[in-house]
Amino acid sequence: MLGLNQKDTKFLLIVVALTLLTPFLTQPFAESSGLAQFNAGYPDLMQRFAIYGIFAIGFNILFGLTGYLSFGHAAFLGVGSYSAVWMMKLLTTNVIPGIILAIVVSGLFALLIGYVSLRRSGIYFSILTLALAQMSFNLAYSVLTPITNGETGLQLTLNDPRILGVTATPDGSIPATHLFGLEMKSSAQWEVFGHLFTFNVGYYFCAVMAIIAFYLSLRIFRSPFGMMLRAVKTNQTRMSYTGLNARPYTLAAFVISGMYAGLAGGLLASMDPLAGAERMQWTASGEVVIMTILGGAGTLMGPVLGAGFIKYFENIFSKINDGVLHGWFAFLPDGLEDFVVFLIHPFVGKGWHLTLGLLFMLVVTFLPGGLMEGGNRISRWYKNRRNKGTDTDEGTPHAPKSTPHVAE
Amino acid sequence: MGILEVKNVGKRFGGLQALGDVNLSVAENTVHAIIGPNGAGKSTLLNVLVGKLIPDTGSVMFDGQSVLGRKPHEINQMGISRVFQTPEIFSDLTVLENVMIPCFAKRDGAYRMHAFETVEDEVDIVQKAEQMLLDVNMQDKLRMTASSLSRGDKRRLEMAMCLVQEPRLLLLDEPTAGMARADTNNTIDLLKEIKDSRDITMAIIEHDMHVVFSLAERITVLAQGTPLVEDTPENIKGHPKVQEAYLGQAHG
Amino acid sequence: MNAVNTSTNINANHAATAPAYFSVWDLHAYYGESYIVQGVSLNVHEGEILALLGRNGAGKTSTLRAIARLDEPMLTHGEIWLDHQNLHKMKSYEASQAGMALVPEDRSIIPGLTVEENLQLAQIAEPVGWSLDRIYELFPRLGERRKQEGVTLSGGEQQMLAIARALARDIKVLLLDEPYEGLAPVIVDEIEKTLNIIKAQGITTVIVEQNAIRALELADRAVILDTGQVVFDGLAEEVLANEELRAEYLAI
Amino acid sequence: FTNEPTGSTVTLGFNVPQTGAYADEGADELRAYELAVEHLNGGGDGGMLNTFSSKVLEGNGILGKKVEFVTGDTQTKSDAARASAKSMIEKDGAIMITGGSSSGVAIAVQGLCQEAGVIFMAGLTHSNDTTGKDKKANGFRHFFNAYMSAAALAPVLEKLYGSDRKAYHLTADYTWGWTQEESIAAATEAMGWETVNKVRTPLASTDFSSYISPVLNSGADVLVLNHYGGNMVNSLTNAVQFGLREKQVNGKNFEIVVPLYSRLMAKGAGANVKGILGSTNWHWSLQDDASKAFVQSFGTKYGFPPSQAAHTVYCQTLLYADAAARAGSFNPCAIAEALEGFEFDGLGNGPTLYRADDHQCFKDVLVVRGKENPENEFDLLEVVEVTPAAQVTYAPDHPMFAGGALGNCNPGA
Amino acid sequence: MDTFLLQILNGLDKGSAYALIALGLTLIFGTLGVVNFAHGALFMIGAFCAVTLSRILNLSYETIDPEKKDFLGNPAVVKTTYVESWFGPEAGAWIIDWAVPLGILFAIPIMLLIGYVMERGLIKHFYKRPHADQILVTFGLAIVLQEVIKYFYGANPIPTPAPSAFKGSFDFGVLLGMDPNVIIYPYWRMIYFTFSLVVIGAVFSFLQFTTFGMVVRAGMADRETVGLLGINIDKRFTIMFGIAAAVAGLAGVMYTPINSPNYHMGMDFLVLSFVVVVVGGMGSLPGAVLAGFLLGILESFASMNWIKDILPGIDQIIIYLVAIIILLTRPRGLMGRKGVMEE
Ligand SMILES: Nc1ncnc2c1ncn2[C@@H]1O[C@H](COP(=O)(O)OP(=O)(O)OP(=O)(O)O)[C@@H](O)[C@H]1O
Ligand SMILES: Nc1ncnc2c1ncn2[C@@H]1O[C@H](COP(=O)(O)OP(=O)(O)OP(=O)(O)O)[C@@H](O)[C@H]1O
Ligand SMILES: [Mg+2]
Ligand SMILES: [Mg+2]
Repeated sequence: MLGLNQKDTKFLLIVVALTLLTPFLTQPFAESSGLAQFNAGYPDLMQRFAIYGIFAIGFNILFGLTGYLSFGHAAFLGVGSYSAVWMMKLLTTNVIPGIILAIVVSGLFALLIGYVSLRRSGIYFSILTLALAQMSFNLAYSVLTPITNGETGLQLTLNDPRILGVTATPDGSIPATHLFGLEMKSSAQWEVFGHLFTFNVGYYFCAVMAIIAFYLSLRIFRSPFGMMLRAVKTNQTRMSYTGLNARPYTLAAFVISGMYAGLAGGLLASMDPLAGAERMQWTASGEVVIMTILGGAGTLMGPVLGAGFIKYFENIFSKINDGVLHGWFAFLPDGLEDFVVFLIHPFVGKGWHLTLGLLFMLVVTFLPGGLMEGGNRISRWYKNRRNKGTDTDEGTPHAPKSTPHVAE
Repeated sequence: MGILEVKNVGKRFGGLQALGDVNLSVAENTVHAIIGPNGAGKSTLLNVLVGKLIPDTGSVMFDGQSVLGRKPHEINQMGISRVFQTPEIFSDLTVLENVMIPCFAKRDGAYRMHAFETVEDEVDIVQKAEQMLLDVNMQDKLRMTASSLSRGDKRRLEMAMCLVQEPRLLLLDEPTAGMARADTNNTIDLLKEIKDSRDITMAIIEHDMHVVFSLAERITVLAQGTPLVEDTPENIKGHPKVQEAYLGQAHG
Repeated sequence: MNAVNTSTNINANHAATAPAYFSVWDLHAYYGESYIVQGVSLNVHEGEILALLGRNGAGKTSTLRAIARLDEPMLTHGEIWLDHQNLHKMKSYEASQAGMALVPEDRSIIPGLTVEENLQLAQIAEPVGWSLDRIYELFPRLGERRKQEGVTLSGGEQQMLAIARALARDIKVLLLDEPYEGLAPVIVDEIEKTLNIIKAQGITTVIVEQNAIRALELADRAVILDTGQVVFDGLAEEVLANEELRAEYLAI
Repeated sequence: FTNEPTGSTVTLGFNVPQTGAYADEGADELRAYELAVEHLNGGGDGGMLNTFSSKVLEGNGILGKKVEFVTGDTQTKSDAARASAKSMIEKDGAIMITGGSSSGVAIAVQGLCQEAGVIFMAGLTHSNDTTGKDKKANGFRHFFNAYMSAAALAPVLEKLYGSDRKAYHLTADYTWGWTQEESIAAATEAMGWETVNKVRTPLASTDFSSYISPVLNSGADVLVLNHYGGNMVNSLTNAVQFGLREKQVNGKNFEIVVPLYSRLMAKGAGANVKGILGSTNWHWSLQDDASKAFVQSFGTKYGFPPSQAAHTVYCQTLLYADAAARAGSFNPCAIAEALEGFEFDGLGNGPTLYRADDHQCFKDVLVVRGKENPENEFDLLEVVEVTPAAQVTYAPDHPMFAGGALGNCNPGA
Repeated sequence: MDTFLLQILNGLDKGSAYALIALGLTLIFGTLGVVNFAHGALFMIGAFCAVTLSRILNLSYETIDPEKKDFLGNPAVVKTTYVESWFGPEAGAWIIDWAVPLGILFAIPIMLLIGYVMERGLIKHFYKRPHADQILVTFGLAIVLQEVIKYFYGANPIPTPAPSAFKGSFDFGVLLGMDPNVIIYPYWRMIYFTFSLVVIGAVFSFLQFTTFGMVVRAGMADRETVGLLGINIDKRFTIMFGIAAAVAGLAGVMYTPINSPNYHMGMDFLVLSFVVVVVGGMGSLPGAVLAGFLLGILESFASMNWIKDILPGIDQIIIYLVAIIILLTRPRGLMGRKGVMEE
């Protein structure tokens, strides 16, 4: 189906199901329970899962396949956001023109930056992209303020022309972003068994985009083009003596991933019409690198998982304050309660960075292939356990595994 | 007029004249061996031919066109493929993929991208690659990752990658080094068969005289960057200078 | 001794003979999940040369690497004794200090260092062997190129450097992985002479070589491997004499 | 309207920097918020509830509903701050958002609250734009702004340093820095000072030596540092390091001015602040009843005096609660109406007005100076002058604030 | 002319900070092949060693003085430091005043220990892993170190002044026969510059005039072979890491009087120092030092008013701009070696 083989079709269908069911999956705890704090099924975060998932998928096309580690990808996200917001200021708050412009502009920008930085490889390439992106950030923050509105970020105002839309709604506010009239912020809620599920237009719009993005990247991974990109990663010398010019391939991958970033930026602006310069800073570029590695670079699902993981932490763990902790452990005797809260306190709320840092270290140390590897290990373990009963040692080596007298 | 004409090529590395004044003409559809002591400049000469090095002096013509100043991939597209002294393969890819890539390069040129077909859809390319691997006796290793091959297999794989492109000029830098005798013999047979079945010119560097004498129609002996003699295998064998500088007593 | 088919037989033999100067007993080693060395045993007397033969992929390199205590393949079972020291519990640098030297198949010349620095590097850890002067005497070519970066040497020169580097240490056993590969016949002669000099010093040598005839002519004894197991262990002449054996495992 | 509280509780969202350079200010803001919530719910000693001129709050929460709160991390990034605020609104049902410690964040979150239909009570934001060109009907600011700093400082500067001075500005190169520079330059020029140079410094700078070293040779005899946070600490430290304070130029002592001071920053600059003038919104050493009551209850609870950020956000919480109580509703529009033009006293800084035109608060502004001989580790600034509100008030259409429109209040869905 | 001279002075000083951090970074990055995102954190930890020492020296016992009042009006607590009570007020005050220089002695063992623990406990597992994994794990570590410092010391900068003997600045202009105040330069910055030259010199001679440097370079290129030559490369790598950590730490200690240390100062320097190392060329120590000074001086030039008037915002981007130009014109930076981190 859709030019995919059976296994990939199944894979895609699973992804589609997961994406569409996100409002349920992220809301596992009843509203009244203390664990409701861990629910993530509200529109903004779900949108972010999808959007940063797109960003990471795109980044992975470059990094996972070609091995070129760009440290400036956030620049394309930022450019995408600025383009989209400008479209909403000048033309209409319908999100489609904004998103199209975001993809186009960031694609062109990526073409420019890629053309320059792909002249080098390895760390030299990384630093070139970093430098170009940091320049963009610094300029956006100060000198380019007329275009970017500097520190504050570019916002819609009541004075924007919006020639195809309205400058202001009848009740005097800024029109909301919409898809042909369907407002991004409108949601339906469904309460059942104490669980509150929110179905948000914006989220489903992002989700559809994410599925398309995922599908395209699946096709790229399975295509001859994808194979060539992997070849670039392993041996550029052989590549050129085989009659292939690596530059156009890497440049194409760079531009594609830049356009993914632009789409993500455009979507961010469509969900929340603001474009801030921080979106282009090196820390933001570093974030997508980390999402990808954390999830598993070069795998299809990994980057999406990594993106979800980090956004979840940023939004959920940072909100757990001492009050919440006391709420959880109220059942303990007072002294003990205080002690437990005291122990956990440094790791949540304002200490969420600490937990995040520790998790980075743990994941990468013990799961060299990222979260995906964790998943694979679990499924292998599960399969092994199921197989135990039926057929014995299939595929296990017959030889002695280890003997006591060989140390280390 | 040979298909490959090397004229007055010289190359210095710092104080070392790696290639002195090399003149070489390889006739079309022949196997031309280049032998010589270690460090004579044989690999350097190949590096010049494939665009890895730019010579200080001289010219290199392939089929009437100059190769100097062209990028390696352009030279390959002209019809020159090379097997390296230490195997250059795509070590993270499978054996089959390793062979498919040159097929694509041959069919589609330097940068036609197929982003929206699947690899499996390219039936003819898959078939061609599989056939090639069958020819080099690696049909049972199609799905292995190239990095886990033994060294001999890596060499065979690299040769398959070059052969599948059906180059007009095949440059082989010690193709059988480290190969077991049985495989060396297979390789000789394979190269012979290819030579007989299609139009191909080969330049081969080899220290294994058994291989050289079974394949070569002409031999150039290179020593200290300059051709010592160029002649038929029979004459070379008996040439006293060659014996002294290269072959040693065993082959005397 | 005749061709044997199972490793248990060899173990029995091992128990019967006196512990040799250098002995390897029932080695098992893995690359990740793949089981490559499947119970190899060797016994070499002091000053003897042992030829370790077999097809491509038979596991010769892996066996040498396991003996040299490199991380890959991982040794999971077996004992290695050299002059009453047990190497199997050591790391590679400790094994080297105990007198074990490996000349790897890719020669492993260290990039970024000159020829001389490559040699000096070998003389940092105790025990130090030949002086640089003595080495340059044996390999004048290296003396000429002492300031050149090691990796830019030609293949043959690199092989010499790798052997020279081993001699720069005071070694008891030398493991050579395909030392003749890529060398001009004259040089092969020379290296052969060197190996004889080394032998005269009382250094024990294990040589892996595809050029089986030459290796067998040099060696005292021979071991043939197939798929990670010993299929023959005996005198070198025996192999040369035994047509069947040669045809089956060596194709010569 | 958005997030109308239906149960017995009402949730407020405290959105402060918990990571990044302003984390300590954020932490102090959180302490003040918790104290305010405690007081609103009838706990503690009541703090400024006792001195506040409006008496509708009874210590039983707001409109009888117990006050609960959620917290979030702005990371001092507009993006993250908006995400955090959104999660409070969408996930936790917060009816009001407050906090922040930079103008960029305040403006971004204010815009969000306007669109989402909740009230925003700004925390620490000093840029003119917050209630100038970026003002919003749903947003209110208790903090003073750059214009007011300048208006308060100028007379003191004239008194102490004379009217014949040459000033050299170093300005952080972003919107807040620019408005501050514009305000100070205008105010000092008006009293006769000459502006020798205005130099923009990159926000990311940590070492200002190359900007400071040319100052002495420029003919200027006053250096104005339009920097905040880490920038201010570093540039001031560098300036003192270069020995600027000991120099004589044009026959006068060379002086340094830091228009916006905060005690936490002064602490970071250490002994370098001694004798240096600036302005601040509030200081714990003020001796009016309200300030004393606040310092008392904060100090008793936490063991050290509150910062100006803590004071501001405490007031903001009380003012919001009071407005809801007076309006008798949580509807943002009703609350906005109750706050617009509201005059009150008893929250420190003397009689205060929340102006309807731009939602800016007008109250006394403090001119302070780094103390030469601190008595304890908190005693870093001394109040030189309390500039009355009238002197810092400007017309709503003042050019420095022109450009934006308040719009209509948005009660949301 | 005088402004140029002044900016060169400023640039040398900035450059010495860059060079010193980049030096430590490139020791790890260019020789051990590990992309260490925690290097900035080591610099920060060094600075906090000075802070900690000054806190320790300021440890005091409390007495209640009924005469004085604290901010709540209660009787004030008066603190007297132990140092002062042990060594007498004068000597005690001198010791406290000299906390930063003393911090060097304090920091060396601590930084070596941290380097040791970090390498043995974490980094050694990552020598063979891809650079991306190294980035993730060291970035995680950097965050953790940073947060731990924040937990104990807060987020605000902590003033850590130089000894009062080094307060004030020196007037170079007068020395050169110019008017007073034209070219002044703080004493401490001069000390910092000298100090960095000494450290750079020491590291260079250690690597150049001992075989240690060669072994480490060889070990980075091919660990396996170096092991085959009987050398315990792990031990050398650990030492190397310790040295790099100590260099970073000392740079941090000495930097504290220039800018008050805070918990994120390491991150602020991190990106810049990577740029410096790469512009200098991977694997080249002289390159890193050269690039450090070059970028420092160019940054200072870019902050001059007339240049900013012509090119607004140039000082915001100068370092990146120069980096791009250098990397595009010289493929491996100023002095990079071929093949190092190019894949
Ligand atoms: N990049 C380089 N820099 C310096 N010298 C070089 C470089 N490449 C090759 N050389 C030198 O040039 C000479 C010729 O080398 P080349 O590799 O061509 O020899 P070869 O004939 O292929 O030898 P072999 O049969 O041993 O492979 C050698 O002495 C070698 O050291
Ligand atoms: N790194 C590796 N990972 C997995 N398998 C490996 C690896 N290296 C070698 N092998 C496998 O181990 C087997 C033995 O390889 P080895 O290199 O020891 O053979 P060899 O006898 O030295 O062959 P050759 O003569 O070709 O050098 C081969 O089948 C090879 O595919
Ligand atoms: Mg060669
Ligand atoms: Mg081998």
